[in-house]
Amino acid sequence: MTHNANWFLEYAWLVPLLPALSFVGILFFGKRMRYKGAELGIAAVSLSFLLAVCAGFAWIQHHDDVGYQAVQSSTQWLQSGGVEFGAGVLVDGLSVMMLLVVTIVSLLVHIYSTDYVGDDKRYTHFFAFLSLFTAAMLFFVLSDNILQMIVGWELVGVCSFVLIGHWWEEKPNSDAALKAFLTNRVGDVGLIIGTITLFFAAGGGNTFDTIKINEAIVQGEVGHTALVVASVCLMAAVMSKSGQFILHTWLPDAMAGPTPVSALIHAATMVVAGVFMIARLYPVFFEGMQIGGSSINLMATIGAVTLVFGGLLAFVQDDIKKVLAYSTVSQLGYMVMALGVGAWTAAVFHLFTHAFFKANLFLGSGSVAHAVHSFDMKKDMGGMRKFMPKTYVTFIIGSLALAGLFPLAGFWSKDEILVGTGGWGLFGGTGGNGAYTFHLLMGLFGAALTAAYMTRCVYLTFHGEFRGDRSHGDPHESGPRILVPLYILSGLAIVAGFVNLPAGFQLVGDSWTERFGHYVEPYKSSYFPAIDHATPSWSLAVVASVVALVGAGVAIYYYFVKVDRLADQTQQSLTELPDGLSKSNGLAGAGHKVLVNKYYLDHLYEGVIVAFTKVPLARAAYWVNQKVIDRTVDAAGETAVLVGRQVYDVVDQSVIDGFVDGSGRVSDATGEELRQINSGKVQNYAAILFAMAAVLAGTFLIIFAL
Amino acid sequence: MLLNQFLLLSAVLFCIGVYGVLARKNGVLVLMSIELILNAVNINLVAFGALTDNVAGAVFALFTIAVAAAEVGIGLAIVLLIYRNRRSIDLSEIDLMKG
Amino acid sequence: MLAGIAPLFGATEFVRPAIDWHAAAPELTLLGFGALITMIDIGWLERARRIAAPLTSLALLVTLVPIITLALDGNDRSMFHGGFVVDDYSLIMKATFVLAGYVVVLMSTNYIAEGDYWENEYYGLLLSSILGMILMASARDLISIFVALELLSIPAYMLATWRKRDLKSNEAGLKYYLMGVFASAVMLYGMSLLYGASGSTLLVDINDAISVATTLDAVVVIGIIFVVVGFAFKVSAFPFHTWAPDTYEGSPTPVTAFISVASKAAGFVALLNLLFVGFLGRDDIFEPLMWALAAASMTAGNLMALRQTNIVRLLAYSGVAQAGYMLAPLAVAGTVPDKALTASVTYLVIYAAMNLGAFAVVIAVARKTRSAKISDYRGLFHYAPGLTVAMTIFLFSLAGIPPLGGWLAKFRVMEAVIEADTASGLVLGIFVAVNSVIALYYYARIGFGMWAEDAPDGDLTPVNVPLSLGVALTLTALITIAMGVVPGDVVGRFTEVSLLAGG
Amino acid sequence: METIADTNWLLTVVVFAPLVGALIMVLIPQEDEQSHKQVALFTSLVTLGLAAFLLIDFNYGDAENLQYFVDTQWIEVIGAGYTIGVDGMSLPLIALTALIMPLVFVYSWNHIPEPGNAKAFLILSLILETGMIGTFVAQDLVLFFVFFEVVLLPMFFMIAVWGGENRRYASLKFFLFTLFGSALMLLSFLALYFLTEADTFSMLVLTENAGEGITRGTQLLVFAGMFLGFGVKVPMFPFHTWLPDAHTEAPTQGSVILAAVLLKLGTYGFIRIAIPMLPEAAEAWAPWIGLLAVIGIIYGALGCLAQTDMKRLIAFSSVAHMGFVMLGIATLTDFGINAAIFGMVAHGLITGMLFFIAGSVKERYHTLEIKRLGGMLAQAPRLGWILGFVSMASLGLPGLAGFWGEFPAILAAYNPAAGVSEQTFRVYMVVAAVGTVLAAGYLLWLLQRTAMGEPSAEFADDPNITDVSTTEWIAWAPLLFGIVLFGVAPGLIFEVTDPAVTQSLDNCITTLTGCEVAEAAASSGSGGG
Repeated sequence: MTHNANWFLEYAWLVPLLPALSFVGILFFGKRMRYKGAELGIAAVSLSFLLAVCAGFAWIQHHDDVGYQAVQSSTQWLQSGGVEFGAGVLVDGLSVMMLLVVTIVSLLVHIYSTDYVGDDKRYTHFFAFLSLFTAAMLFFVLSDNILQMIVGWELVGVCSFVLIGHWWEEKPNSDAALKAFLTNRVGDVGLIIGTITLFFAAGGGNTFDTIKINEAIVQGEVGHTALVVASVCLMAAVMSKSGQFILHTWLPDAMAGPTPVSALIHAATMVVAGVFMIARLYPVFFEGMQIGGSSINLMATIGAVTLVFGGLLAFVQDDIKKVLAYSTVSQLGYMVMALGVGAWTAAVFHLFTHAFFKANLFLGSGSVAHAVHSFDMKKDMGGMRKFMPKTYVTFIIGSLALAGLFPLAGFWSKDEILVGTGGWGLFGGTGGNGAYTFHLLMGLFGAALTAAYMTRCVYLTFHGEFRGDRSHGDPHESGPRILVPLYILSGLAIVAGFVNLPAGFQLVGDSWTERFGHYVEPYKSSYFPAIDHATPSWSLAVVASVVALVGAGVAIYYYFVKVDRLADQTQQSLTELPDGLSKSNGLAGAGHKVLVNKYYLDHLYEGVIVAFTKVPLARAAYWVNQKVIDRTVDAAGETAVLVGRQVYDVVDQSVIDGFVDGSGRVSDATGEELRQINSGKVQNYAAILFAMAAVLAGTFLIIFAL
Repeated sequence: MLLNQFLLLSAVLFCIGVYGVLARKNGVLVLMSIELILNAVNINLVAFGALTDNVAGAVFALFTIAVAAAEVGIGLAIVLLIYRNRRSIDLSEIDLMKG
Repeated sequence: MLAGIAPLFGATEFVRPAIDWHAAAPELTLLGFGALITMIDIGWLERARRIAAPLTSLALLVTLVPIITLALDGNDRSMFHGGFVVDDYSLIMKATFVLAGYVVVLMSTNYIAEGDYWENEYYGLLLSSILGMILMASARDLISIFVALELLSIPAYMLATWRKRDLKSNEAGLKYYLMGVFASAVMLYGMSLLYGASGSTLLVDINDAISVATTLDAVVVIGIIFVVVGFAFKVSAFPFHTWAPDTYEGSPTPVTAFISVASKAAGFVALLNLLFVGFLGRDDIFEPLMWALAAASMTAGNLMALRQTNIVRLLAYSGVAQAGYMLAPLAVAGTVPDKALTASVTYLVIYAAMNLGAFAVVIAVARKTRSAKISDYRGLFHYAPGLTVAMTIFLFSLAGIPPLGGWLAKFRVMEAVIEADTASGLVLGIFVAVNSVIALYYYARIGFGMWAEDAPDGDLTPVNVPLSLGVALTLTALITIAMGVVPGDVVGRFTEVSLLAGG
Repeated sequence: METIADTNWLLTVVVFAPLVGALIMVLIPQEDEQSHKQVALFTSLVTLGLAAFLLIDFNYGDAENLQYFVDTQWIEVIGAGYTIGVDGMSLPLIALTALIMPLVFVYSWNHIPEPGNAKAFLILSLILETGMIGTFVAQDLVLFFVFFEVVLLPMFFMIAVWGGENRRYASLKFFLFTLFGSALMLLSFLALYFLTEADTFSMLVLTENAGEGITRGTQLLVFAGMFLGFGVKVPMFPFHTWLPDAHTEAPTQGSVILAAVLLKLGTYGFIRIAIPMLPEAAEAWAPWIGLLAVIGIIYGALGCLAQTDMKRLIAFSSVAHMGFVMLGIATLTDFGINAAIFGMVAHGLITGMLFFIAGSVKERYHTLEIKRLGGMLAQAPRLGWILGFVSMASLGLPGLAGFWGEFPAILAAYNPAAGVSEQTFRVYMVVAAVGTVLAAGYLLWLLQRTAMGEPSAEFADDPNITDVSTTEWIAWAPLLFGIVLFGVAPGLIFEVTDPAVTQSLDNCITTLTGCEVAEAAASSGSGGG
């Protein structure tokens, strides 16, 4: 680095500014440009990426020089009630890491999209919003105060809304967009209230500054009740944004958007905003959820439930993107669980690696879908290995990384999470912030699930015979603008894990271990809680790998051996074994014959694992998901509309308006009655006159004279 | 001489007049009833004037008499007009306008 | 009886009372012109037709001169032991009557000339009625009040019956006449009782006498009530308003305007004189009485107006409600006499302008439609935008919408009743507030019809507005607006009045 | 009071310039529509120019004090003065009014609603402008009242003459409701006049006095009168029913003015008059105002969900949005009231814009029935996107103006003024936050039904359905720009309002704590002018 290192840290706000300018530029001039605006977006994001890389090096240098001291530069934004609200950037390891992740994935997605949505009628518009999203996400991660975070948080939500609804002609797409936005809005209630609570409770009151708030909490100046309220409320926001059980239902629906969007927004970046927020405001949660002292807390439990639930759901999807979506839900569950058990670095590290391999998988699925014009694995795919070998390789790498197999990126980060639970006390793994054994078990189960469903996905997509429509010729491999990003991402999926080799990893020197944690975790800085780090454990790593392999193995056996063989026998491209319990048709009968004649393992698999896991558990989970949780969301909406109707019809139109109109009618009627006085007969008039005079005289006489 | 006698006479006249105004259908009779009321007033005025040894009452009465004459003149003219146009002076039939 | 009177005649040498000619100049001027017109009528008969209206206008304008000189002079004057008083209050009321009369003449000019009516007598009678009114403004004595009342009423009876062959006009006159005479008879009876209780016809003396509770309380109570009833008839307060809609409907419209404005104002002037000079000591009687009349008038008037289909009848009922507003300050006259008087006078002056204006529009529109149905006002905006704007100004001024004059009037009324700081005052204030809203409904409905609906039969021929009527409209509209926008200069200087007790 | 002597005339000119234009137009014959449009636009532009000069010339360092202060006698007999001045609280609203009107006239260039007659329509609009600006500068209760009411008539006719099918009912309802409120308000003003020792209508003096010498019970009553008067105008639940009717029936321009400026008269009254003059009563009423405000938020949103008519939906959304403004006011904190003023401006820009869009939709589709619309993004993409953008702004998206009205109001509710129940307001806070979800619900639902999807068969090939026209662009661009500008740089407004709000509340608090600092208050409270 020849530049003054701090320049890149202090001017980090340029990183979001460039894509923001690109958004404006594309919006107003995009259509008139040669490449319809895409070039502007790519140029801006490339520059941002370069700046982010420079900022990364600058941070390392800065960190080496002065230790973990965040660089904050802010200015006054507004002033109200005598309180000044700042706006600025907070650059530390966490935000620099996010800058890198966002810009690189965004850049690759930009490039990928030039091909993928190349003939879309709203091409320019698509790039404009990609730029805006990138800007908003970068703005979000650089925020030095929560108010600004809210702004970024909502802006990425809007971009998500617009991009999910990119093909708004179809009602399901716009429905999905609405659902995503509204579900997030529900979480935002928590965000707003949590933020406000922190505003008044922390930092001596009246500040949104994250560092000040964190410092105040670390120093124990903030009341516990306020922190409980704040952390629970913010957790609601996290649940909606990061797709945690039970607010996750929007995320699979969000797959209605174009695939690059799914890769960028709904896998790599936006959905981890919740995770990022927990990481950023970790003291709030650490104290509020009492992560340090207990072995069960809301956050860890939500994470654990989500990771298993998401994994189960991924089993029963036919749409390749939905598999990946539920997989994302599951992986986000890992991250939240990690944060919940106090394994901060593990969570952030998993966020880092997941971004690459999940983006890789999504883009890979897009590449396949681009070829067959469908996402349905069962109907329109199968045997794609033959048509798209390059995509196949990248997809396999991504799958292995996701499954957590050594030595790919997922292995390292997932292993750290499992270690971080502190539940592995048996063979030397120690420490952490408590013995979260339940969470460890859930994590292991999730690992097996992950390997299994990815095996299924790979088989259905790439193996067997092609089941799609061949009338337009065979599918063919995608072009370079799709493949190059896939290569880069799969490369990253391989190597990303090496940046944080566990401490005590004997194959390399100590100076190569825990680099990521060293530079990213604000450990021992003034605004970070005192957490305990767990010690890595060889035994756990081995066990986890075995579990994953078993999961994969079972699925491989089922699909690659049994289904494949049956397919050969029946000369059909099968997607699963016919139901062994049913003999009502020929195919089922054949399947049954195969089944009863095979190994004990069959029985184990059929009878125990498949019968127990896949069929009842996954299907039950799916049933709950679709019929209960999803219905709840829909029903909430429908109820609101219904209540609205009722309120409007009954209260507004009948009661209030009725009262108003009624008083009018009463006045009218009274007027009509009073008119009878004027009978037209002059002597009646005279009688009234005299009678009233007499009545008045009489009354007053009684009052005064008597 | 008791004041009360005059006042009572006046009150009785007043009441008769009011009754006439309210009850008679014939326009002319109504006019005459009004004259009765006015005369009740005159009796009052003169009686009070005498009682308090004050000329104003009598003067007032004179004015009343003069004005009453004018009033009745107009009244008769109107009744006559109505008779010409309607061939009737039954007040209870005159209700073209009401409400 | 005679024995009592005779010594008076014998004992005292008749001394001609000192006459302040300047003070009596307005009345004398008007009297002179009235006599002149009558003479010309007698002498020239039909030939006098052409000059009758201009001459009457001239008469009224000339009458303004002494009123102005008296105002400039500024001294309060008093004659006949206080029976005739010239003070700033009486001057502003006289000016109002004369100007109102002038506007009525402007409104009548073409109406009377084009209808087959007697003209010379019409103007003669109009002048004598106005003479009665300006006399009323100065009257501080039961006798002069009575005489003034009859002087202004009797010509009005005849004017109401002016369309001789029209049954409605006959009926209007008859009803007006019978009710008027009956009411004044009742009032006279009350006056006689008051005279009996106090031994004087001078209002100041009456006040002195009745302020002290005596054994004659019952007589005083009945006296006050009967007198008030007589004038409640005149101002058409509920429930003594019954004649008003019928008479308004049947009379020639300019006469209606005259009755509804000038005659009503005269009734108020008499009431003010009586209450503030004669009965002020007995606010325990008249305050509740006025409260009841005010509340009943505004509420009932407004409610009855809601269902009217004839604009003149509607204005009649709105007039009942307006009378209620004007009576409202009198309900606190004992507590805050100055404020109450000012409020009433302000209201009267502004009411005169806006109500006359409204009738001017009615006359103008009737020139085309030959009807006074509210439904005939639909779509007026499309063929007579000027008239529509004028009517809008008048109606919403009547409703009390700023910045039109009516709001100031209502404001002052509210001010007075609230300043009294009594519960009853406050409740009356709320009555005024609520009633303003009810009233708005029917005013706005006309406004809506004029502006927003289509003309019946799509007849869009414009209305021909003669010059004099146009002048009347412009004059009243300008005054109405000016009273609301810059009342400081128009009203403030004149209505901050005190009522001279006389003597 | 020291004054900036040179430019004191400025405010008077700003107020009455539109009226001068209207008078000139009276003289131009009705047939010459083009001249009318030109004169009206020119007049409003002059006013805007003057307002812009005001914005530049305004001494921001002294925003808490009245500037351009004029105090002369007006109606001596009732003690009413022609007292005008502008401080940080009113400046943004004056600017908003001056901005909206030219846009309305631009829009009117080829959108004179049925049954035509540009002359009358434009004259009424100009009178409206005078009334609205006048209300914001008036510093005398009577003057305030008069301007407040001047607005009524033109609006009534705008709805009555140029309105939709049911205009008669709507216009009368609007008129009666507002008049009812203002009649009671007038009673309260009078009561203030007589109950304070000063016997004055001067807002400055009454604000300084801050209800001193009035018993608590009376204060509560007087406040209730104002509450009704201003509350009807806002409109607060349950006095809101005139609003949807008025909006639905009013012509586009009328709706825009109504939403953008007229509703603010009520909330402005609360912060300028009701609260500073009767702080003790305000404190007692605050929980009830807050309650009605949050009911309004939820109720308005539910009402929106039940609507089938686009314009009516937008109208109901006003009830909800003004609920946020009122919630901010009810907290009686500087945060809250700042938020309220911001919310007023933001709502003016956003909802004004929404009504413009509704007008254009009506013009193209001849219906606003949500069911029948659809696919606007396909047929008129710019119009559709603008609708989407403004919907986002309306639902309080951070980064756009709407957010800064909502969020700080919710924030303020966490910690209301001393003496106001914290628990109660925290509940309100949560309810209001839930209201934001509903807001997103109905707006996105509207967006989905009207803009997304395929155009319905009925309109698929309708040549009438064109994209945004030039006049529309000219009329809308400033609003759209304002929505972004204030969303990105909210400080522009907060910094102007903050000093004035803080001072006005300081004065209340001083009075509440019973400090006898009349002298100090007199010198600081009435400074500037």
